Amino acid sequence: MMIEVRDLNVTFSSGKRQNHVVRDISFSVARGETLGIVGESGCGKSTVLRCLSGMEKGWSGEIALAGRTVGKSRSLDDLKCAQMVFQDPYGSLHPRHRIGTALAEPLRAMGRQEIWRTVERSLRQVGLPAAFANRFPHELSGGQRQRVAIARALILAPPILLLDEPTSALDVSIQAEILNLLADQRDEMGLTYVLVSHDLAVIAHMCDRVLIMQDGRFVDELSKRDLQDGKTHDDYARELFEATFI
Amino acid sequence: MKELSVKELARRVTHLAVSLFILLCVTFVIGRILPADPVGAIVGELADPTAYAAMRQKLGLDLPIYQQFLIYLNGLAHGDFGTAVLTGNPVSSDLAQAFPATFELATLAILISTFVGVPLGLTAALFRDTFIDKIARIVALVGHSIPVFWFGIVGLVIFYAGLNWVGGPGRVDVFYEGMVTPQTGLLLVDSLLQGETEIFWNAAGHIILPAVILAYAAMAYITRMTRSFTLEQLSQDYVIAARAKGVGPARTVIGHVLPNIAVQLITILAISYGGLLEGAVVTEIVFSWPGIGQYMTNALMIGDMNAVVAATIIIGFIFMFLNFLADIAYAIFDPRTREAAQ
Amino acid sequence: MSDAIQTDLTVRPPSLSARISGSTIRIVSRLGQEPLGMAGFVILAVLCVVAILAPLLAPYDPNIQVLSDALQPPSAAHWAGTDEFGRDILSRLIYGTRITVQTVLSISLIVGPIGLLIGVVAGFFGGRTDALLMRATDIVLSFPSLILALAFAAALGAGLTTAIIAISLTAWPPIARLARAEALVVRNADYVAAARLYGASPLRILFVYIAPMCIPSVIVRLTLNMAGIILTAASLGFLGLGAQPPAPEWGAMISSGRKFMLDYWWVAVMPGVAILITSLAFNVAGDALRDILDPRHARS
Amino acid sequence: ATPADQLVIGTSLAQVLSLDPQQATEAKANEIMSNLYDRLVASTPDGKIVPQLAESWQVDDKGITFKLRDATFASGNPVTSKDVAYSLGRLLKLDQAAAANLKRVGYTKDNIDQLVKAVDDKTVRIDLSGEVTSELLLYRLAMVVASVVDSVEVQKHVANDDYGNAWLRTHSAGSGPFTLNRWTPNELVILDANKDYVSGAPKMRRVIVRHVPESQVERLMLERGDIDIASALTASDLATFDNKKGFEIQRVPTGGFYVLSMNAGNKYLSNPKVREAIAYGIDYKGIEKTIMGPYGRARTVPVPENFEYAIPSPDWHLDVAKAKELLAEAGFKDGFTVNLKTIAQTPRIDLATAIQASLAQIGIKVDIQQGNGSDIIAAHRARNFDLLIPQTGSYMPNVLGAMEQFASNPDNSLEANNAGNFVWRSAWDIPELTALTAKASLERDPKRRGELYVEMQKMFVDQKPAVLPMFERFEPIVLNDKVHGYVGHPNQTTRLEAVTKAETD
Amino acid sequence: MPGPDMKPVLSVEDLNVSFGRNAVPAVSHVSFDVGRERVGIVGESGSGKSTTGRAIMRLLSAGATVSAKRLDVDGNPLLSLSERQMGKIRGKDIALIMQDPRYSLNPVLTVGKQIAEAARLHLNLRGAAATTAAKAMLERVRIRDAERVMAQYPHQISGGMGQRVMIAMMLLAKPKLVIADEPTSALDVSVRKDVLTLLDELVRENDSGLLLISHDIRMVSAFCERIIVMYAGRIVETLTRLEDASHPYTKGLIAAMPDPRHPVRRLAVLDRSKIDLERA
Ligand SMILES: Nc1ncnc2c1ncn2[C@@H]1O[C@H](COP(=O)(O)OP(=O)(O)OP(=O)(O)O)[C@@H](O)[C@H]1O
Ligand SMILES: Nc1ncnc2c1ncn2[C@@H]1O[C@H](COP(=O)(O)OP(=O)(O)OP(=O)(O)O)[C@@H](O)[C@H]1O
Ligand SMILES: [Mg+2]
Ligand SMILES: [Mg+2]
Ligand code: NI
Repeated sequence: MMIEVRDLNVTFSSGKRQNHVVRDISFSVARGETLGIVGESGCGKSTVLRCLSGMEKGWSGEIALAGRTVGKSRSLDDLKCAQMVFQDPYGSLHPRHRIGTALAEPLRAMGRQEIWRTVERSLRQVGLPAAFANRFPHELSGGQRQRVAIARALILAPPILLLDEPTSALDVSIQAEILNLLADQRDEMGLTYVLVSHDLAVIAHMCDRVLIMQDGRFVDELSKRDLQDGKTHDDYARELFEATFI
Repeated sequence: MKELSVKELARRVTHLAVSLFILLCVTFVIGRILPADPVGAIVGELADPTAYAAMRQKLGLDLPIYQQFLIYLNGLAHGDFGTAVLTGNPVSSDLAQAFPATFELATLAILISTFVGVPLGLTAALFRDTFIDKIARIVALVGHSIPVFWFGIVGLVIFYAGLNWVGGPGRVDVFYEGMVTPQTGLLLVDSLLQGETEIFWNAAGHIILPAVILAYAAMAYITRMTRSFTLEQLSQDYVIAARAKGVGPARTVIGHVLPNIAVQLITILAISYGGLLEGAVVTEIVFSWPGIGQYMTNALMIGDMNAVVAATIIIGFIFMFLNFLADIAYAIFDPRTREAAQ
Repeated sequence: MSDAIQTDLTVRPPSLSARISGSTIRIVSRLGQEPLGMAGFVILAVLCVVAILAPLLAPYDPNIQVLSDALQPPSAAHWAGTDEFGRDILSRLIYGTRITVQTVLSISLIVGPIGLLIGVVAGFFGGRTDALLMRATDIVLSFPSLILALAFAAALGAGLTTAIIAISLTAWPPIARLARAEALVVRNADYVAAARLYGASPLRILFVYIAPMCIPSVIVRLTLNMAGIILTAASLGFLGLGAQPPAPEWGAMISSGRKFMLDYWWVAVMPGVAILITSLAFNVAGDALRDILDPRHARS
Repeated sequence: ATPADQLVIGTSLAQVLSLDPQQATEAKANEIMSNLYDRLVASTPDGKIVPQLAESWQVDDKGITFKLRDATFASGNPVTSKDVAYSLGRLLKLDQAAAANLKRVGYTKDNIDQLVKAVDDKTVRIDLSGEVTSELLLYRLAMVVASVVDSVEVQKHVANDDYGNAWLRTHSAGSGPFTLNRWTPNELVILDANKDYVSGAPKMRRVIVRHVPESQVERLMLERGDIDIASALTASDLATFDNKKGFEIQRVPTGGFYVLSMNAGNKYLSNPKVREAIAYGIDYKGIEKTIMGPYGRARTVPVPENFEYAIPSPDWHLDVAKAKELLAEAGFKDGFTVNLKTIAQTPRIDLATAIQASLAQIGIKVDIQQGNGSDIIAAHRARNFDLLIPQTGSYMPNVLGAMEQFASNPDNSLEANNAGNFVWRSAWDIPELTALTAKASLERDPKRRGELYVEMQKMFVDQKPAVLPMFERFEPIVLNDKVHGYVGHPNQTTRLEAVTKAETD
Repeated sequence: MPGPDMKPVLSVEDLNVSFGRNAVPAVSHVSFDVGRERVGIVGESGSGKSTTGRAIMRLLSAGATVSAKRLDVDGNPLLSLSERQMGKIRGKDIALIMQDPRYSLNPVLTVGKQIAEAARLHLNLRGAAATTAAKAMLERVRIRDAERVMAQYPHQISGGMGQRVMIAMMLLAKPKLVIADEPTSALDVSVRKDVLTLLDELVRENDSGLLLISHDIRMVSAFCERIIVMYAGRIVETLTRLEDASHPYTKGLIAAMPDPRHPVRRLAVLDRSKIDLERA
């Protein structure tokens, strides 16, 4: 198993009111598998991803990535296991760093050599010309930016990629390009994905298995087959399903 | 998010107290290590060393600084700010006299600059990049770029010496000097309270020019901040929605934008007000205005540290208190933060 | 993708000069659309040139006193008239640009980095650090600034350096607050989260990611503050605590000129006009810079 | 406009720290106090001693016996010899700068009670200390410090053995023509007429002294008629009232000087040649014309020209070549750098700037350090300066009164710490001149004394003074024509009881 | 119910919009009519959909240049109206529903006040009457407990409710034309349908025209009688059924959408160069 999560709980305590956002979640993802998580806004999807990536410190439970149990603060090696792609391509690149710098940063942080060659290669990998290294993010379109973000996540060659609504800020036509790119990379490098989205169509297209989340819990699990057949086991999942395909 | 609960309030009050205490320490230390020499000022230039030493001892300046500080704190705990070298009076009574003069002036000034500056800023934003905007901006900038003392003297030449529209320097004509017994210390208020309308109008004639000049200097900041806040709001969706609903431009600005920037404006006004209270020194000198700025400057000149420390603390307190009020205004006026409190 | 992939181009870290020229070109081209802002920058540039070339431009020695020529009105010989010591006001103004430029530069160089550092550290680390730094900021902010300046002048002896230190001491808190507010926003940005994920150290995040985002608004704010700083320096001059005679500091010139305002208007008006133009230029340039550098304003 | 029965004076009150006559020495305070208190004797503006509280006095070898006239204090208490003795005792026992003038001639807090005696209610006997002649003593008794205070009233307000000082600073207890109604520091002083004044109630119901720190503003107020008398105007503002209809300028001499103090402890300035070079490096005439105006007259001997026995000024004038030559002779051909400290006030700051410019021509680079009053005074007292511009005053119109503080320094050692002595502060060691001065002050024979006076001045000049008088100091004031009977007094003891105001002129 | 009305509510002919001085036009040569029907505009981001909508409202920023042969709402030539007259028409004859209720409602005014303002402006109601009208309208958009909601601030209500409030506010004066610019894209999937149905219902009830702007071609096709497809500021085709799509852009758009019922390994990608070629 590439990812194993057991009894994950997250509680935000803001003031008097405690906010139990993720409740007793357990799941696992096999190597090469793509797991989708859907649910309405605020149900805790991103929080789960943030726990996996290590951005969220306030969780309890057990998380193992690529076979090693990880704690709340991650070592550089832990970080290398999983990288993340964010929703907003406009916010995930530093506006004053050139693309080349943005891609070189992870390599520098990890103390790698041959930085610029790697940068060049990874730009090609996501279908961008090497000359883009000298551009600023604002000189790129949204889709191109998301490519750069994916390149940056992949440049450290992590086995796991966490995708938080990677296409919801993009047009359908661009979305198709990005989804294709993601699928290609997965197949080429044998990556494991966890994809969060509220767009069931995207999830269904990409994922082998879908978890449906409501109020911090998983209420349903659907296989690719189920999705094609429109089969659900839970009322909420049914509702969601119908709303998507009006 | 800022919340306004009792606990939060208590926390803020302690913060205020701690800040004030640190301010006190810093001022005291600065005051005591200054080379300015209050002893020389008291005993006079020709005094001989024994008289000098005796006075030094009398003022307690021969003690180590920490002892002086403890003595000072002890006095403070009993509500005693010490005695001012400058006047021989308790500092507190001096301040009680000087502060209202500044307070009256600064308050009038902030009122004027608010009632001119905010509408000007709103108008400038509404007619962005038009002639009106440019004029508003230059008018405000000129106030910001010309020294107050220059304006003060030119103002006196024109409106006092030339046109005789306003009273001269000082708070009131000499004829009326001492005819109002201070109650609040605010001459405008006291004269009204005592039914001396003649004095009221005379005092109003005296205060209007310095107040307008101070207000003009402060207006630049208020206008430009109002303009920039408004512009920021004007690009918001809710403004477009309001316009789509059929709300006219003026109404949009007054009814929709103004409530949104009110809290930010309050902060700006609080800062400006604090600045006016402390920064009126030069105006006070030009207009012979017996306020706290002049008092403090004179005290500093002769090294009268009791007076300086006390005045600094008062001003620091007001400044912090205004900020504190502005923060509370956030909690009270902004529904988003008010919600968080419940 | 429509762009052809150019294989022969190797990726190299962009050189510093290329970066600087790149952004300069961008700023200048944007400025072209703002004539007023452009005018501001031109005036400031002229100011710098005048400061550098002062000895060549000034018709007289700024400190030579010709007591018999005191208080002459503007004329062909003295374009801006003479002051009470018979010194040529124009020459003094020209040399005064040096002091102004020096004051403004040194204050910016002190206040900018200090304010930026304190603000960014407070905003980024948050918690206790934030509370502590912001408390300190509040205290300094609530300190009557002119008084602090006076106290410093009294302690260190009056002079330009003292005035600069004193003004700097009271001028950083607003910058720090601004930088902090900015840092608070930036630290939650996705690119900072990403940087954490690939293991960038907190210091690196602070200096490479967060600080650069705060610099434009700090610069803008500094430019806008310049007018105020020139005036504060003038006020210190009014109280005799600014530059010492015979330095042709504009504020000191105005404040000694005020003694003759009623009869010899040019003595105070000439430096006044110089201050006015300079601070207008700073303000206008600052506004333009804001529109260019600050995305929140550019959006509208 | 000002009310017809009130006199309004505009001036700067920034230096007024006390209105206790046995404490305050500041000029503006003196002007005020001299109207609140009477003294045994007074001096007229032209320097004669006239009776005030004493109706007559008898001089003998050992001292003076005064006969008091029937007067009452504003409180209603009669003025008695006890009050006189108390006041003089109080002066020396408080031991502030005000006491300096009497201490210098041998009156101390220890011997004052023996030397001043109340013979009966209306008779006071003051014995000579042995260091002063009776004539000079009378001048000292005419000073404000010798004001007679109401001992009964003052003793009511004694706290912590302060001789009522804390109270008297802000109140009045005198028998003068006015009483203190209110003093708000840096705002105004209000004096009310004392209706029961022994020589009749003053003409003005009230005198208001208003603090107007800005000269230009004060000038506007005077032009508009919102003040009747303006003092502390700048030279250029004064000039605008020259021959202006409706106004009159009075140029009141003070007997004092604007002085360039040089620290003889400085390695350059200890050299008399250097001091002489500096004396040749100042453009007295130019400065007089453009900066001092009515405030000063070039004069390099510390005795006003019109005094009896005054010698003409030496030939010091701006002579760059000569000054450079002197510097070269002293071994400082390439010049040197010194600081110049001064209070940031006109005309002294302008004076400093002008001196800086002309000394630069002879190769001396001067750094001006301006400061507020107290730090400059402190630096002066601590000998912590190279050059400094103080100003002096005088209390009696003769050579000794003018020159005393320039010509006496009994012990120049640092340990003596005689910071009250003007010459000591400049570390200028002048034993012969000091002895000569002491001798002159004890000489009773007027002719012989006159010779000594001339000798003193010559010796002063010969020694290339480290306390270089530059300009005789005047206090010019401008009066509205309506004001009559105001005669400015050289020793800041201008009395206002006879001042009247007339609508028509 | 649909069907060609004699008089179109909105009639646009040759609408051109450009920003700045010499920028490429954001909208060029756009012509269409809207009767008392539902018309959708689709297209990718930046294709000029919102600009078209706002140009009709005359709500574009001062920097925009708008020109048209005709821009009539209910026979009123909008472009020749003064700003004052335009103010009377906005909200009364034409309404605009914006994308995100979180930003398009004034955060510091209560919901009730904001709706009542519309009543005051267009129904000439004062005080309590305006409040009553607002409450009635809130009930019509099926908000329970309208009284309570009226006193709440926008941040205190959910996105779906916010959008209903927006609809209530805008439809209060029964405008003849409703422009809805992505009315549901900020909302959760589960409430999208409700909001859309409600909007549809009210528009039918008022017998108004609806111009629905969205990038979701499927959603639009489910709701609208006609679909206008925009690309780079131009109308590339007008459809009544998705299946009729003939333009490569439209077809590309449809193909690019993942459809779980018909899974594909790779999604079809728009070939822009070909479209641009075709356009030229
Ligand atoms: N740092 C935080 N502090 C307090 N509460 C938080 C924090 N981050 C998230 N939450 C709360 O946790 C809940 C789940 O948030 P999360 O971002 O995981 O939702 P989501 O499913 O990703 O929603 P969306 O689809 O809108 O992205 C929300 O109610 C949110 O308000
Ligand atoms: N205020 C403006 N100033 C300059 N250009 C603008 C402005 N508003 C829109 N544009 C430009 O006009 C074009 C059309 O924009 P518009 O917002 O109408 O697109 P849209 O179809 O609504 O896109 P989306 O689906 O992203 O909302 C875009 O290229 C945009 O950059
Ligand atoms: Mg999320
Ligand atoms: Mg849009
Ligand atoms: Ni491309």
